[in-house]
Amino acid sequence: MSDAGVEMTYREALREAIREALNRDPRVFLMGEDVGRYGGCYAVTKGLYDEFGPERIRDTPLSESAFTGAGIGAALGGMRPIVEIMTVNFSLLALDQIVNNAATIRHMSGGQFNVPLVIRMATGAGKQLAAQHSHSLEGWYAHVPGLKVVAPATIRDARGMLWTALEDPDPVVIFEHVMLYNRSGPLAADAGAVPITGAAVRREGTDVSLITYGGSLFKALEAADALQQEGIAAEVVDLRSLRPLDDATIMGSVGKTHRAVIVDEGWRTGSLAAEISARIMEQAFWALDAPVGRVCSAEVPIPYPRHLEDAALPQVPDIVAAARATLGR
Amino acid sequence: MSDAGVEMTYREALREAIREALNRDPRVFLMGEDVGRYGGCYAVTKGLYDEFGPERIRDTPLSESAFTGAGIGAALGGMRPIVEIMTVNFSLLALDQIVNNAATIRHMSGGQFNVPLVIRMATGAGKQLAAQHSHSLEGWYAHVPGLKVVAPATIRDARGMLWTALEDPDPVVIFEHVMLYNRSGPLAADAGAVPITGAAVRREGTDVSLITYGGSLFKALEAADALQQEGIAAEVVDLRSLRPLDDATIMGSVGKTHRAVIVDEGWRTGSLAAEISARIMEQAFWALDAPVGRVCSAEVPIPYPRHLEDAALPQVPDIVAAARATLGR
Amino acid sequence: MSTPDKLHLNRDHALHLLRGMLRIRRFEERCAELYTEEKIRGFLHLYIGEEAIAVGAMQSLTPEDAVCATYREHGHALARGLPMTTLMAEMYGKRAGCSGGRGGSMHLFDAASRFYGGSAIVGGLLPLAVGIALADKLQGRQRVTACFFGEGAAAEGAFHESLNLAALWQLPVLFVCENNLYAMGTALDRSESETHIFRKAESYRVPAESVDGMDVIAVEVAARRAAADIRDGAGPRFLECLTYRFRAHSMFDAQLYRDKAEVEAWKQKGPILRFGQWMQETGMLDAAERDAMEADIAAELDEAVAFAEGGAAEPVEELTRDVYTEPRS
Amino acid sequence: MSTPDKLHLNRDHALHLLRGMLRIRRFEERCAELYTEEKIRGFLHLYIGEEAIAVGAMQSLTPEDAVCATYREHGHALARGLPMTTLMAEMYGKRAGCSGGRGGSMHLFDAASRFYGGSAIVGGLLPLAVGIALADKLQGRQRVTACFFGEGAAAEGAFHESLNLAALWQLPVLFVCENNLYAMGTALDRSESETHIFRKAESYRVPAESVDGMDVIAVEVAARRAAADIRDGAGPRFLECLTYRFRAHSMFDAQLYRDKAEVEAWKQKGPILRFGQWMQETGMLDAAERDAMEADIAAELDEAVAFAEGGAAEPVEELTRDVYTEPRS
Ligand SMILES: Cc1ncc(C[n+]2csc(CCOP(=O)(O)OP(=O)(O)O)c2C)c(N)n1
Ligand SMILES: Cc1ncc(C[n+]2csc(CCOP(=O)(O)OP(=O)(O)O)c2C)c(N)n1
Ligand SMILES: [Mg+2]
Ligand SMILES: [Mg+2]
Repeated sequence: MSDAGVEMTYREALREAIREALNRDPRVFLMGEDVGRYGGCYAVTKGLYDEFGPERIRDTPLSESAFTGAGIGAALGGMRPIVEIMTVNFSLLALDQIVNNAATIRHMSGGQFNVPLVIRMATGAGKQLAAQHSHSLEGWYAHVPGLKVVAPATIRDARGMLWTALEDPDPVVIFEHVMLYNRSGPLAADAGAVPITGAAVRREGTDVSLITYGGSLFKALEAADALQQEGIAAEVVDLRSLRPLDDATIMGSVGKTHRAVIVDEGWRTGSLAAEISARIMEQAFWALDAPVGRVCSAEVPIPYPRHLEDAALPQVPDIVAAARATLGR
Repeated sequence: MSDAGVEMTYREALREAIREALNRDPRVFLMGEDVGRYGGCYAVTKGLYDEFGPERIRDTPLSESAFTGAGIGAALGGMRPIVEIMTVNFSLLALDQIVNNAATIRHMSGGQFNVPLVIRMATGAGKQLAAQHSHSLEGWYAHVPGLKVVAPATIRDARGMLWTALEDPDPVVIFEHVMLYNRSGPLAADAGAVPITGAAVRREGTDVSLITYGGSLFKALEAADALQQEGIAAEVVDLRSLRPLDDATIMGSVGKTHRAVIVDEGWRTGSLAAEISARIMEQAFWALDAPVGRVCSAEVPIPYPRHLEDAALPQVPDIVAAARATLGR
Repeated sequence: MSTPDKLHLNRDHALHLLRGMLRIRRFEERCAELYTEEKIRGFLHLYIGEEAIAVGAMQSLTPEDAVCATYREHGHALARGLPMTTLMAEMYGKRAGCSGGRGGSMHLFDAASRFYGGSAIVGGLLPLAVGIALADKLQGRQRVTACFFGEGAAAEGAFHESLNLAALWQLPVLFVCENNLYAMGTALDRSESETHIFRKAESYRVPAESVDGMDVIAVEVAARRAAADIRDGAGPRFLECLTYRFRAHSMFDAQLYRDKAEVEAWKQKGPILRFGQWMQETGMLDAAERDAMEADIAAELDEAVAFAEGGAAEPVEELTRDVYTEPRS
Repeated sequence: MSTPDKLHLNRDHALHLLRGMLRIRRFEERCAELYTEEKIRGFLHLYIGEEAIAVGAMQSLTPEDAVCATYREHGHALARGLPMTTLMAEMYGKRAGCSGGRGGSMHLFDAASRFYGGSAIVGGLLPLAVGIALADKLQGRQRVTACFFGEGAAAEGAFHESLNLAALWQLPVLFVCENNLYAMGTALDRSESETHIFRKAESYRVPAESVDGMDVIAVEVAARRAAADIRDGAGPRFLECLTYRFRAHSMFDAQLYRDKAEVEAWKQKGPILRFGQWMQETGMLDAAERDAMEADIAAELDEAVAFAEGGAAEPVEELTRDVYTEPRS
């Protein structure tokens, strides 16, 4: 989190990662809606079209199912495609391809074929885009055997995970929270590849573990600051990988703090937070001094007005309150 | 479970329910692939085409997205459509319509429109149909605010829930486990409508709660029999409604037994079982004498051969073992 | 311009059309300003340049007909008769908005005028339109459902499935494709192998025609003819209206994908410019009358803005209202 | 029958074609028996009646080309050159099966012959075929990807999106629609407003033709011509092959949707019957030779069944193998 080096945004870090991959491996290409001439709906790919041309920065028609499936096919055919789906809400149109093909072909073929595909998509709320553009369904992807799922939260992870994902022989889905694109921070000049399977402890603490990922990481860190003021030392765990989950790091933290709160922007019922709570139940029950808490989104399609959107999402005071509650305060 | 009355299969109970609805309300019609002339891929609708004709038992082309969306539109237009999707795996093709339209329109319109739509689909494994026909994704639907989700396990519920679902002003998704269609049992002549929001205790017990739904109910009951032999009195809770979850019944049972095992045919990570475990954590932690266990499917696309399919799914011995484990045996 | 019909055009009707287009233009211009002032947030897609389509097509509909549109639907809402006041309040996310403030710019709904708004999933409302029309047909109502969408939507699977269903079942749908040559930054010939969208419609045996979408009369004439056929039970009809958006796709867009000269050339063909000039040339409208019309509209707009400014916000306590149908408080 | 070409047909090739079709026919018949004996389970879709298409079309492919098919793909696998032994072992779910026993009848894969099998999601492999072809094109390989699917698939959104992508990007895909007039129990004119599927292809500007799918030579000729064009870089081609399945859709199906006379009439046009007769009439094949061919095939089949019977099952411990790429044990 405190690498010295050049300052860049999360968006730029992603762009650098894509640029590097394109330069490094001729099999890599990027495809999706408006990734080329338009520069990407969140401007991640801006400039790459001019640099790499229409074959490698490939604009697609509005056909999420076909171009995602084409990415699977291209991966089978020896390429290393990066498919960009504008937001996770639209990815439902491609979910059949991802679940029924990308995630199963290796198994169904008895290991003969593998699908080295990377799918990137934006997720999350915070921009007042309302009920069809704001959801956090990454937990669904984390449910599917055959997929790997990551959610880089830091500049370093945004820069370093793509290459690792592209080197992976199996399909990897990368979730980029919309509120992170403009965040900036320093990136060490020699910052290299980042593994895509492990969680990271972003802040050490002894009293309660705040377990989170993606856009909620910074809220959790803020909450930890606030808790510090009250003399509560919160540890913050950034999952980074949503599938597989890094049980060792999670249980390591809970084993130390004996209390945990999970922060997850998905709707509460059936959230990824539930899975983590269930795992702590199974693996660390006897170490718990209090029930594990969850701070999730309210069960409502995200409403348009700022104040209602804010109210629907996990916020710092909610995290602070949930952490306090585990300490009986 | 022990109603006296006429003996019928789960399939017949569903058919009776559909027939009754069609007779009762002229706004009701059924549409889906091969529901008509063919008689339904699982023969649920056999004979109804001859009885009600092509307008009300409406065969559709292979277009899950459009005919599900058309169901939403017809509901908005004043009809009471029942949409049949052959299996939950194919429903991924319609998921955009269900999540982005059916579940949101009421909210997005500020309550002006509601979507009185019922969607039925088969779910689950056990017929050696392999990796694209065997999954249990009902937990995903249970994640979505705006939907109601039910999983009738008994003949009585299969017969009685459809009418309640059709009377509901909001979209209701009904999951029918493929291994239930041939089960038969008695149905009381006066068996009426069944509510779609509450769980049911199917067997009383004091030592451990087995919480389950759908196709796994009968495995849990069998496990309870086996446990009885060992002097362990298991209570079996049939969730019936997956959204909303009936916390009162769940916590009531756990409050009594102090131990719980959740049986769910979904893949373990991110399963509905995780949600139930997390809720017990939150609402009944201090009542627990042991960590809540989960018996779920192995994290593999369901393989074709019988022995591997069996091994992938929750089985009675697994449930017995998990229940024993909560008792330290 | 389509003179033959225009000769029979009476002055009142011409004034009505001009006013309809002007109201939209001014409304959109004001929205752009309000966006800059941060009164309106989220995505904002302006209809400037395309007014002739909504205004022309809407002339063919009766109050009992239904309308489905996209995220670029302010114009359709106004032309359909939604008051500017509640529309503007919706832009502000206020309780008095036409969607109770929940939807914002992309999700306008109005039960009274059967306006099903407002979908931000490209192509997502086509299946719904089919279903609404099916409901009308099944209930023996002589109604039309008009469904507006961009040419970008024609690449989506939902387009294909919906056209086929509507044609197969001979449903009363008027499909109106607003072909403005771009889907965000993707030019039509980069997204479709067949760039004549109406030919696609013909491949489903849906009678289709291509119309000058900059000519309000041409659109009205074509729409009236199509709607009459539909009402006669002749099945669906399809209009491709050739048009152009004068502004960015949404509020932020560097427009690198098209050049200024192209935009300028299209502006010269602007629907308001041409129709206004023609009315002046033919003596239907003098400068003073035009000024009066503008003043009227400006007053209406001021009133709308005042209404929106003065409107109450939804209380945060009501966050989860209208997720399910419940007795309203 | 397409005499002009047949005159140039040498005897060896004719024998090759006949043998190819007979091998499929006998294989399928044996599968049906084995299903009754419960050696094969799950869904089993036989290709009986349609053999001319796979055999004829496959003549146009080289070993470097790729093949995508459906759940009714035993014939394609055999015609592509997969050995009967490993195919039959796959039907049995044995380790030595072409998909390691994981896939069964609906999921046949073979890396050596670029056979991408085996999808049970109708229309689901069209996007993959597009992607495989894209990979070939990007890598400058002169290869064809042949994609087989039923006419029922033409209604799915994936068909539409895939045809457009292939045409837009001028990809080397040979689309082969096996129009057997029914999708399960749904007759073509109940599922498509335009029943000439090749006309649909034309609407994407994909050159398309309709071929007698009961005439192996006609299919071969058309496929060779199409494949040659594709290899020349002329973009995708589309063949609609008119055919009929002589048996039930899958193993269980009362076939209420069609009458026996229709089935009988088509049987008289059977591809093996006609081609065999023609060969006898032209003196290419006498009864003794035909008997010898049958005996050969029977022996090959016996060997395949013995191979499958004798094959080892996957150990249960390997249940989750090949979900992700790992060093094989
Ligand atoms: C399914 C889906 N994919 C992508 C988007 C992002 N998106 C919003 S508008 C748009 C362009 C649509 O173009 P068109 O249909 O021509 O309508 P226009 O904006 O030109 O009126 C895109 C790609 C979306 N909203 N939904
Ligand atoms: C997406 C999807 N929907 C439904 C099914 C169930 N289903 C299996 S085969 C079939 C009929 C397909 O017909 P067609 O494409 O004509 O191929 P055929 O079986 O005639 O060879 C259906 C509806 C499926 N497998 N996948
Ligand atoms: Mg457009
Ligand atoms: Mg067919």
